[in-house]
This record gives sequence, C-alpha cells and structure tokens, in this order.
Amino acid sequence: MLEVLFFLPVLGALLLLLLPAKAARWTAFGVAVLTFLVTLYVIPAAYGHGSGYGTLISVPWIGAWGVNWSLGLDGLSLVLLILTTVVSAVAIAWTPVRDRTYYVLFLLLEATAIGVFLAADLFVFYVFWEAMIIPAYILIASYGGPRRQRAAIKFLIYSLVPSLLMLAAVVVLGYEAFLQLGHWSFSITALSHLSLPVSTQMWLFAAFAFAFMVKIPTFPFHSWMPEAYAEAPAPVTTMLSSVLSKTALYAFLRIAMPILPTAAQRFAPVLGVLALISILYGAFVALAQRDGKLVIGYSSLSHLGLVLLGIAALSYTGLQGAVLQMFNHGIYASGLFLLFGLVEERLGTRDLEALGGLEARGPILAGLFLIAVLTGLGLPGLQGFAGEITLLTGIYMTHAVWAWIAVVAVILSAAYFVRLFQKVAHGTPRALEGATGERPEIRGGQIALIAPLILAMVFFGLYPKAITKTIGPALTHVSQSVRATAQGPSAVTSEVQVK
Amino acid sequence: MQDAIVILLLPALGSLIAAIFGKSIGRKATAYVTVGAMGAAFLWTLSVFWRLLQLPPAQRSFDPVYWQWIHAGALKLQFGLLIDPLSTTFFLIVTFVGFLIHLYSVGYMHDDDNFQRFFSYLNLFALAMLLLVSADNFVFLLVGWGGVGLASYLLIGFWHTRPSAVQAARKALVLNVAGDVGIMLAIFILVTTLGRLNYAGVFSHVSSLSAFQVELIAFLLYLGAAAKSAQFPLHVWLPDAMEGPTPVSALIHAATMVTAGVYLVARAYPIFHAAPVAAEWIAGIGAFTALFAATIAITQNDIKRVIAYSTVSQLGYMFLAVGIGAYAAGIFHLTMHAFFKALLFLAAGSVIHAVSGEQDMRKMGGLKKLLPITYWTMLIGAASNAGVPLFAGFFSKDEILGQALASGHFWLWLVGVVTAFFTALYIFRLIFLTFHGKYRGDGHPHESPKVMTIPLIVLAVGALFGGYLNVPGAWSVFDDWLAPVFARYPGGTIAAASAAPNWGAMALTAVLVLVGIYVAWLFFGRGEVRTELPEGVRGVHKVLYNKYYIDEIGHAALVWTTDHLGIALDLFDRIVMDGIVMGIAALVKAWGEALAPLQDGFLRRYGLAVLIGGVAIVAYLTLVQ
Amino acid sequence: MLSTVVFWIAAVLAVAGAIGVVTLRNPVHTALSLVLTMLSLGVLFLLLHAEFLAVVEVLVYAGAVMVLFLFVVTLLMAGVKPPREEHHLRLAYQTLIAGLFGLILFVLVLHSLVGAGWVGTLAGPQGGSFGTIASFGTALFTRYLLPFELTAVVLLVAVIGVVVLGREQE
Amino acid sequence: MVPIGYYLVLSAVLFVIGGVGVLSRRNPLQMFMAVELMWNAVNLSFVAFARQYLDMAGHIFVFLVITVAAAEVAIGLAIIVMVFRKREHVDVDDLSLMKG
Repeated sequence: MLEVLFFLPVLGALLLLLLPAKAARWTAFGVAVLTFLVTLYVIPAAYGHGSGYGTLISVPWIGAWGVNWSLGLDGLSLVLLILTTVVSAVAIAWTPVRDRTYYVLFLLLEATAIGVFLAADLFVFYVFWEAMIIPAYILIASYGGPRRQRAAIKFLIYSLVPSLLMLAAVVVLGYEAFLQLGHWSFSITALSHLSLPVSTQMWLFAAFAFAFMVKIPTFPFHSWMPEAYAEAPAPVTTMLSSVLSKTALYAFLRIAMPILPTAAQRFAPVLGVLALISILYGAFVALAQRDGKLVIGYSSLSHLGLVLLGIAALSYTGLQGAVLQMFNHGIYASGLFLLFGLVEERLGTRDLEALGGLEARGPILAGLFLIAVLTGLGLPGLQGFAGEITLLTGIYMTHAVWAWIAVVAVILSAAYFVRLFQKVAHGTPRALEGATGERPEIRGGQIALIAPLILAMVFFGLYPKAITKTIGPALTHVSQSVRATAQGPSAVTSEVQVK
Repeated sequence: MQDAIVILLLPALGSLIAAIFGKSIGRKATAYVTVGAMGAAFLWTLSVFWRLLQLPPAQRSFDPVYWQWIHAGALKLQFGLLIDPLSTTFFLIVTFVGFLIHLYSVGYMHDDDNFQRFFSYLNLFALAMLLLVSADNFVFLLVGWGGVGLASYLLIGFWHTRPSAVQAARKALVLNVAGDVGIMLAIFILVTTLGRLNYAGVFSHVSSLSAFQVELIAFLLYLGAAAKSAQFPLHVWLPDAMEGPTPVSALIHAATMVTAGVYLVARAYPIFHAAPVAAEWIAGIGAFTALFAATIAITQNDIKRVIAYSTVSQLGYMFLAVGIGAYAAGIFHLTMHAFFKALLFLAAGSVIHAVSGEQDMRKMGGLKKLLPITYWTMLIGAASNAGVPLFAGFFSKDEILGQALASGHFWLWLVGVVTAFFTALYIFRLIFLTFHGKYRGDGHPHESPKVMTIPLIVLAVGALFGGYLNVPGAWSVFDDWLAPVFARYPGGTIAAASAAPNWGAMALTAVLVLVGIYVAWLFFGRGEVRTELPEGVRGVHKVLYNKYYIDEIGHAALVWTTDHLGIALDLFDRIVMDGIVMGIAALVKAWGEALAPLQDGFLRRYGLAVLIGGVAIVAYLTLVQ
Repeated sequence: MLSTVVFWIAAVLAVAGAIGVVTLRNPVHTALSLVLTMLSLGVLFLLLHAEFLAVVEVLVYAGAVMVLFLFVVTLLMAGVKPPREEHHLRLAYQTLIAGLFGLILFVLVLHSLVGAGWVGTLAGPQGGSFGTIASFGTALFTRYLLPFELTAVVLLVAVIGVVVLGREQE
Repeated sequence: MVPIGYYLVLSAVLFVIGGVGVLSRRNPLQMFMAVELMWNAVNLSFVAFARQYLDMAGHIFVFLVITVAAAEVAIGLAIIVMVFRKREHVDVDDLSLMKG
C-alpha cells in the first residue's frame, strides 16, 4: 500500500490534466482526501516487530549502484504522513484558483513530500528531496505576490546549493558502503551499520545539516524565508511552513543522526546554539513585523528552532517532544497561515497597522483565528503546550541552561501572538470592507475545511499520548544509536522514569 | 469521588453551548444555561463537601485518575483530580461566588451586544479556575493556570474596541505567561530531579532534594504565584484589569485568578516549608505589597481602581500568612476576602450602573439615599475589608497578624498593623466620597434591578458573619476543616497556631482601624472633594497618585527594551542577514560580468583556449604523473 | 633498407604538405598541399602493412573528400573579398601563441615518447595474416560489426543534414 | 626497418602543425583543411600502433575515423556554404554570434 500513497497524488495530478479546469479544485481535494484515507488505512502497517520499519518494500532500481526503490513506514513517518496528507487536503481546497496547473503542482508537492517521509533508501530520499523543490518553486513563482519571481529564485538557489553538498555526501556514503560491504548500497538501515571514521562523519554531517537547516529554516540560513513566505499564496506558504520544514527536521532524525551518530554528538552543541539563536532571534523579529504573515513566519523560525534544540539535546524525551511539536506546529501553523490568508483575501491587506476590528465583523473567523493563535503561543491545554513542555523537559534533562534561555521565547511568543491577534481582531475597524467589499467572515465550506485542524489542536492538547505512543519505538532506535556511541549502552536506560 | 469531574464539566459544557449556539438560542436561554451550569456545579460541590464531611478527617482525600495524558520519555503523566478539604474549599468559593457573579451579570450586561460571548467566557473562567485548584499534578495545575490567564485576557479585553482595554488585556496575558514560565521551569527541575510531577509523589520526596534545588523550585513557583496574585512588582496588570466589565473584576479579584497564587503556595507547602529563604521572601514581599498598595489606594479617584489596589493589598496579607507558614489563616482570609471583595466590586458595579458608567468618585456623592441597598451592602463590605471588629475581615486578618507576631515576625506584624490603618482610611474614603454629601454628577441615579441586588445581599451576609467560623480563643471550625490537608506532610502548621490569642495586639489593630475610619471621616466625611492640597503632602500625593511610577519604570525597562530590540533585530535581519545573501549574489554576478568579455565570440580564440587546456592536461599527465 | 628510404621521403613530403596547409594563402593551393600529405600518408600506411587503408586514404580522402573541398572553394571564392583586417588588432598574437603552445605540446609528446622508449623500438616481425584485406574484412564483419553498422547511420544523418542545410532558404 | 617511434613522432609533428593551422587560418575552409590534417595525423598513430601490436582494431578504428570525417566534411562544408553564401567575406572572425 505504501507506493499507493505516493502514486495516488501523482495519478491525481495526471487526471487533472484531462478534466475541465472548473472541476480541478474539488477533484484535487478529492484526491488529497483519498490519500489521507489511504494513510489511515496503512496505520496498522506502521507497527512492526520492535524497532525498525513496520513495513518495508524494496524493488531494485539502479542495480549497478545498489539503489533500491524502497519505501518504509514506521511510527515516525506515519505521524508526519498524517500531518502532510491532512494539511495538504485542507490547503489545496482552501482558496479557489482558476488554473488547473496550480492544483497539479500542489498534488505533486504533496506526492514528493510523502516520498521524502517514506523513503527508506538514501538515494530515493535525495530524489524526492530535490523533486520537492520543483513544484514549490513554480508555485511561488507563478501564483505569488508582486515580488514572487525574486522570492522564488531566492528559494530555488537556497535549496539547490546545499543540496549539491548533500548529493556529494550521499555518494560518499554509498561508496563507503561499497568499501565496507563490498557492494554499493544506499539503504538507510545498511548505512547506519557502517563504521565511519569521525573526520568523515563530521564532513558528511555538516553537508546534511546545512541542507536541512536551510529548509527548516534556521538562523543564519533563513534569509529566503521572509520573502518566500510573504510572496507565496497562503496555501503554498502553509505547505512550506507546515510540511516542507518538517521534511528537514525529519531528515535529521531519519538520516543524519542514525547514520552519523558520532558526528551528531559532536555537532549537537553547534546545532543547539544556532537553534537558541533562532528561537530568540525569530521571536524578537516577529515582535517588530508589520506584515502579519511574517509574524507567523518568524514565529515558525522561533518554534522550529525549539524543535531543533530538542533534537540537539539528544535526550529521548527531547526527541519525543521534538516530533510531537513538529506535528503540532504543522497543525497550528497551517491554521494560522490559512486563516490569516483568508483575512488578507477578504480585507486586501496584510499590514497590521491597517487591519483591525475583525471581531466585530467576522466573529467566527476571529474566534477560529484566536484558537490557532492560542495554540501557537502554547496555551496550556491546547496542542502547542503538550509539545512545548515535553520538548523543554527533554532539553532541560541534558542541557538545563538551554532550557532556561529557551523559555524566554515562551513569553515573547505570547507577546507577539497576542499583538498579532489584537491588531487583526480588536480595535476599531479600519480596513474592514477591504478590496473585495464583502463581509470579512469565513464561510461554511471553509469552516468545514478548517474544522479538522481546530479539532486536532484541542484533541492532541488533551491526549498527546496518541502521538507519543506512535513515535516511541522509532525514536528509541534513534536515541540509542546516538547515545550508545558516546556513553555506552548503559546510558540509554538511565533516563528517569516518571510515575 | 470519581464524579467530581462533573463540577468541571458543567461550566465546560455551558461555555461551549454559549459559544457555539449562543446566537441561535438567544440571550435568555444562554443566561439560563450558563448561570444554571454554575448553580449546578455549586450544588454538586455541596454534595462532594457533604460526602467528605461524613468521613473521618484523615480520610478526606481522593485522587481519581481519568486518563493518561502523555507518555514521552521521562514525562509520563495522568489526568487526575485531587479532592480534599483545600480543593473543596476553593470549589465552594468559586462555584458559589461565581454563581452570584454570573447572576449579577445577567442584569449588568443586559444591554451588551455580545451577551452570549460574555457568558461563555465567564463559564470558561470558572472552568479554568476549578481545574487549577483540583489538578493532582503540576502540569494540569499549569493548564488551569494558563486557562485562567486566557479567560482573564478575553474578559479584560471584552470591550475590544477600547484601546485601553486591549492594552490591559495584553499586559495581563504577557505578565501571566511570564509567571507560567516560572512554574514550567519548576516542573522541569522536578522532572529531572524527582522524576515525578503529581503532588503526592513530589511532596513525599521533597527531602531528597538539595537545599538549593528546593529553594530554586520554591522561587520559581512563587514567580508564577506572584504574577497571578499581583505581588510587587508584578502587580501592574491587576489595576488595569478593571478595564473589563465590572462583574469580571469581581470574578478576577474575588473568586478566581488572584487567589490562585495563594492556593499554589498553600498547596505546595511541603516545598515552601523546606525552603525557608523563599518563604521569608514571600512573607516579606507580601507585607511590603500590602502597605505599598494601600498607600496608592488612598489617592486614587476611580472607584474601581481603589478596590483594585485594595485587592493587591489584601493579597499581600495572604502571602504574608502563607509565607510565615500560617497556611490555614491565609486560606481563611482568602475565603473572607472572596466574599467582601466580590461584594465591593459588585456594589461598585451597581453604583457605576446607576450613574451611567461614570467611575470617577469626584463626580459621585450623596448616593446613600438613592441606592439604599447598594449603600448598606457596600458599607458592610467596606467594614469587613477594613477589619472593623466583629466583621468577617476582622477575624481573618487578625488571625494572620496574631500568628505573625506569635511566630516572631515582629516587623511583618508591624507593617500589617500599619497597613490596617491605611486600609480603613482608603476604603472609608471611598464610602464617604461615593455615598455621602451631595450628588456631584449630572445623571439620574437609580437603584439596580433585583437580579443585581440579591447577590449583593447574599454576599453581605457572608461578609458579615463569615468570620465566626474561626473565633479566637473559642473555636476554629474553618482551620479544623483544613487541618488534615496541612497535617499530611511536615511543616503544615506553625506552633503559633495553637497559642493563645494575643488580646493586646488585637486591640491595638482594632483601635488603629477605628482611627483610620475617623481620619477618613475628618477629611472626606462631608463627602466633598479636596482639590487644594497642603504644601507638604503635594509631592507625596503625586508619587502615590502615579503609583510610585512602577508602570512607567516597568514599561521602560521591559516593554520599551523588548520592542526596540525587536525593531533592531528586524533591521539587522533585513539589512545584514539579507544583505549578506544578496551580497554574495551580487558578487557572483559581478564575477560573471567581469569574465563575460572573455567570451568575445572569436572562434579561433576559443580554439586557442582549448589548445592551452589540452597542453596543460598533457603536461600534467607526462610531467607530474 | 628500401623501406627506410621510402619512409624518409614520404615523411618529408608529408611535413612539407602540412606546412603548406598552414601557410599557403590561396585555398586551392592549401587543398593541393593537403592532398600531397595524404598521398604521403598512404605510402606510409603501405609501409605499415595497412594496404586496405592506404587505398581508402587515397581514394576516399585524397580523392573524394578533397575534391569536395576544391569544389566548395571554387564555389565560394568567386565574388568574395579577402579577409577583413579589422580583427587583426584583437587577435594580434593569436598565431604566435598558438605556435608556442603547439611547440610545447610537441615537446611534451616527444618527451613522453622518448621516456616510454618508443623512439628506438623496432616493430616485431609481421606475423600471419596481419594487415591483409581478408583479415581486415573478417574483423570488420565479425567483431566490429555493430560500429560498422552505426557508421551507416552516421552517414545517413550526414546526408539528411546536408540536404536540410543546403536547401534554398527563401 | 624504421622504428615505430618515428611514425609516432611524425604523427605528432603533423598533429601540432594542423593544430596551429586551425588556430591561425581565418578562412574557414583552410581551418577545416587543418582539421583534416589533424585527423590524418591521428590515423597515422593508430596504424603505427596496430603494426606494433599486430592488432586489427587500429585499422578498424582508422576506417571508422575516415567515415566519420567524410560525414563531418559534408556537414561542415554545407554549413560553411550556407553561412557565407550571403556574406562578402569568408572570415571566421566575422562570426561572433557566440559572444557573451
């Protein structure tokens, strides 16, 4: 069933080309929903025997280089697949676009992201990773705001340069496998059993980390983010922030850390410091933005910095929190970007100084936006809180100082999110009638679309265990491989257990 | 006791119904649902209370667990409630006073456009507070804690077109979140050191922590408590919080929210007992806050602002109590305060309602005859607040002062006694300015409807007779009821509690209170506003009137700095970070342009380049290798 | 001994023809000196027991290809002015540098030939059927059949290309 | 017998002369002829090596080269004819369409 997950959106994209443009939006939505249903169907397949993939399919692809078309599913990829398919389905139908190509590209973007999460072969991973850039680039360049070309080029160059280094690293790993196993191999499992010298690991890890950190993005590689987020249409920004950034964080857990555990150990402080800078930097810059979309964008810089910090903390709890928060961020960032996109669409501006008074004219939209904002600022009881507290606990366990610094972001988070909400919803109506002259209220169809996200914000706030239980075995594997190299196997079990 | 969760579910349901179906079912039905939810919750609480009373004191503690919340590495947590006398006391306060405030709001908010939304928020507020006081672990305490912060944000900013309300709401939320962070950090330390977060687990293992760790945890918890309970210097949000509708102020100041800090210290007493330095700080800052806020209250002209500073001051007393270890006394004062402060706010609301929204006492006066019910009930509230003998506030405040003196905290006692004088002064200044003399406004004041006055009367009964639960030297029903909670772990009671009452000190306080009332009568008894101030006090008045400039200092130190750091970093991001990237791009472009002339279109020159390259390769192959 | 004499004569003629190709101004003369070189190479091929190739060299190269050249030369030279002088400044030292690097290349090749001991090596005795047309044909139609077939495709493409290019444009 | 090395040296001489010719002639036809000269120089090497190793592969290769060269000449001359049919000068330096 795994290959269906990937091929379904691709076939859907092909189908769209045959259908009239009018039917494109809802056909695409139907395909996305179907993909989500297939994801639900494969849930049992994620649970296998102990650690490792629950399901692994592997078909020889490029025999001479040992490349296999292999897709694997475990709890970790499952959670992110669910996120991807849900967010894609909501985002794809969110705004009507009179262009079939838009929906074709959107489905391809979804398909490639699914491919990244499923890839069990490093080469396949790389192919999807690169392929993901193409639809994203065209979507920004063709459907964005007035400065979209420039933003898209920046995104493209930023994505491609580190990818080249990553390609080199991929090839080196395959060659190392050739030297040690006697045949070329890119299987992630096989590669994680290689014993690589530390110096080699360091270089490879640097190449991978560079590529991943650009995509998250993390300070100081985030300069593509403001323009791309601001110029792209709201659903595309949603995909960039909710799904594409997760592919990079996922890649840390799936590739960089298990294959290069010693380097991960050595690099952790560097990642941690950069993540800390991202957290504070993003928070402060978010405070000063006038463009509401960029407030959300920089908040993502800050929040994903926290996720990276959790990964860099290398504690099992930190990893759990990181993945939990990856999922959570995907949901609430989608909610924020989509709902704010609607505000922009109805009022014709993103300038916070020109917005206001939404609560009076569009109370339902304002209410939904408030829930998303509250989830984003980590209000206890909602989804963001569960991830945040797990993350910070995990960070505190290994690096107390990091946690002390990172909590500052929690306060700042409240400050800029409340500012965002108040500028949009409170005060006297300023740009109320806006460009379209219609009432700035969300409509029935869109309420139905956004409802799953809002419900998820509440549900996973009350029952985060649904996620943490799923990802447990996969993360045990990751943290064991990293920690075993540094402190010996005994360190793995020494983590305190809570009653 | 598994059914105790119903008490939480009722307002949750009420809030949801009001939020989602409020518009369609109309105002009246919404009012019935939400007020009914609070009433039902109160009745259910009574049933729980009754069942607890049937048990021997030592067995009055239940910890029903409902589901496992999270299981992530070291963080394993269940959702459970702790039902014991302490949480039941809070249940009673929240549901009973909350119910009265809900009832009162039906009249007060009658004409508001967003009636349904308001009641949805009120129920949410009650829910969050109930969760806060009943959670059996620190994480769900924090959930309730955050929920209370959210509800206060929503309600303070309820009139969202007013810039000052929006500002006040934001201030409240950000300061509260700062407090949340303190609790969060305490949670991290608890997880890493003890590996557990539920109260029973933590409190029975406090002794395994180092002294430094305990002090640190205590200070961090106190940070949260101080932010929520408006202790100096985190009190700045509370006076601004009266930007919300008056019932909200009553709810925030009396039944919910601000009492959360006192609850936390009382609940986590094994930690604070093991952290003497933190406890001394709490008591010291409590005493200071009490005096500090009382002096400000003397000069304010806004009727709600006076009561707001009065709350800050009274909270100071409560922290003084829990700081010195007199937990039961602190909770007792908290309960009495809930009655008379809710009464004062609701009565003030009734006054404001009567004079069409005017809040400046200089434009009131002479309302005694026009609003008789409001006048008499508010007088009882004021007397109770001032600590006039035989009123509820007298007994509770005196218990605190007596225990402070008995436990050897002479200076804290002295500050408390001096504050008692100022308390009497400011609260009776309020009474005289509002109700005595002649009416100085230009409206037509009228008494409020029954739905508003009945809660006033009920609360007045509480403010009048509540104190007789603990009569010094005779009986102490309230303290005995709480005793099992504070007997479970070491440090729950101080030796002074059982000591004989210090009649002399009590008399001294009583005299000072009466002197304070007399001074208020001297200056404001004729109900006139003094515009001319004597030369000597003008400077002092200015400082007090401007609240010691704490708001300005805090604004400059934190808000201004943060905002400008944000602006600076934003510029840095646009100019430097983006500049580096665009600079690299420009460099590449310039490099390309510099090399472009080489490609001059002369085929033969290209050929030459090929030849040179070929020669170089051959040279490498033949000479180097 | 005879072969040595023949070699030297052919070699000198080949080099002379080559120098002619590079130096003569008139394209017709250039073409003729290239024919001279090719004929000399044909002789050298004979010395190396490549009879078939010698014939092909003379027939195809010196014959067909060079005739094509001469044909085009005469076609284009009529009514065309001599090269313009305006580019001389920009490409002033082109020939000089080319010559210099050519010399370097030659020295390098010579160096490696000497270094590898090629210059003094006498070829071994000719064995068996090497160089006969029969053996050439056998190799061509057995082992190298596929490349041979592919040359047919190359020629076909060339024919089509020429036809397309040569069409009247208007 | 002449040592094989002599053939190789001769081949190198012809190759270098041809290369210099390509770079110094401005008449495209003459450039082309110089290229042909280089082909021939290489062919000589092939034949010489084939003789040395008594391997017919060298001969076959030369045969292929000649075929390809013929095709190349046909195409190349067609291009030259096409390009210069309308021009006054026959000078490669006039062709600067590839200018950057």
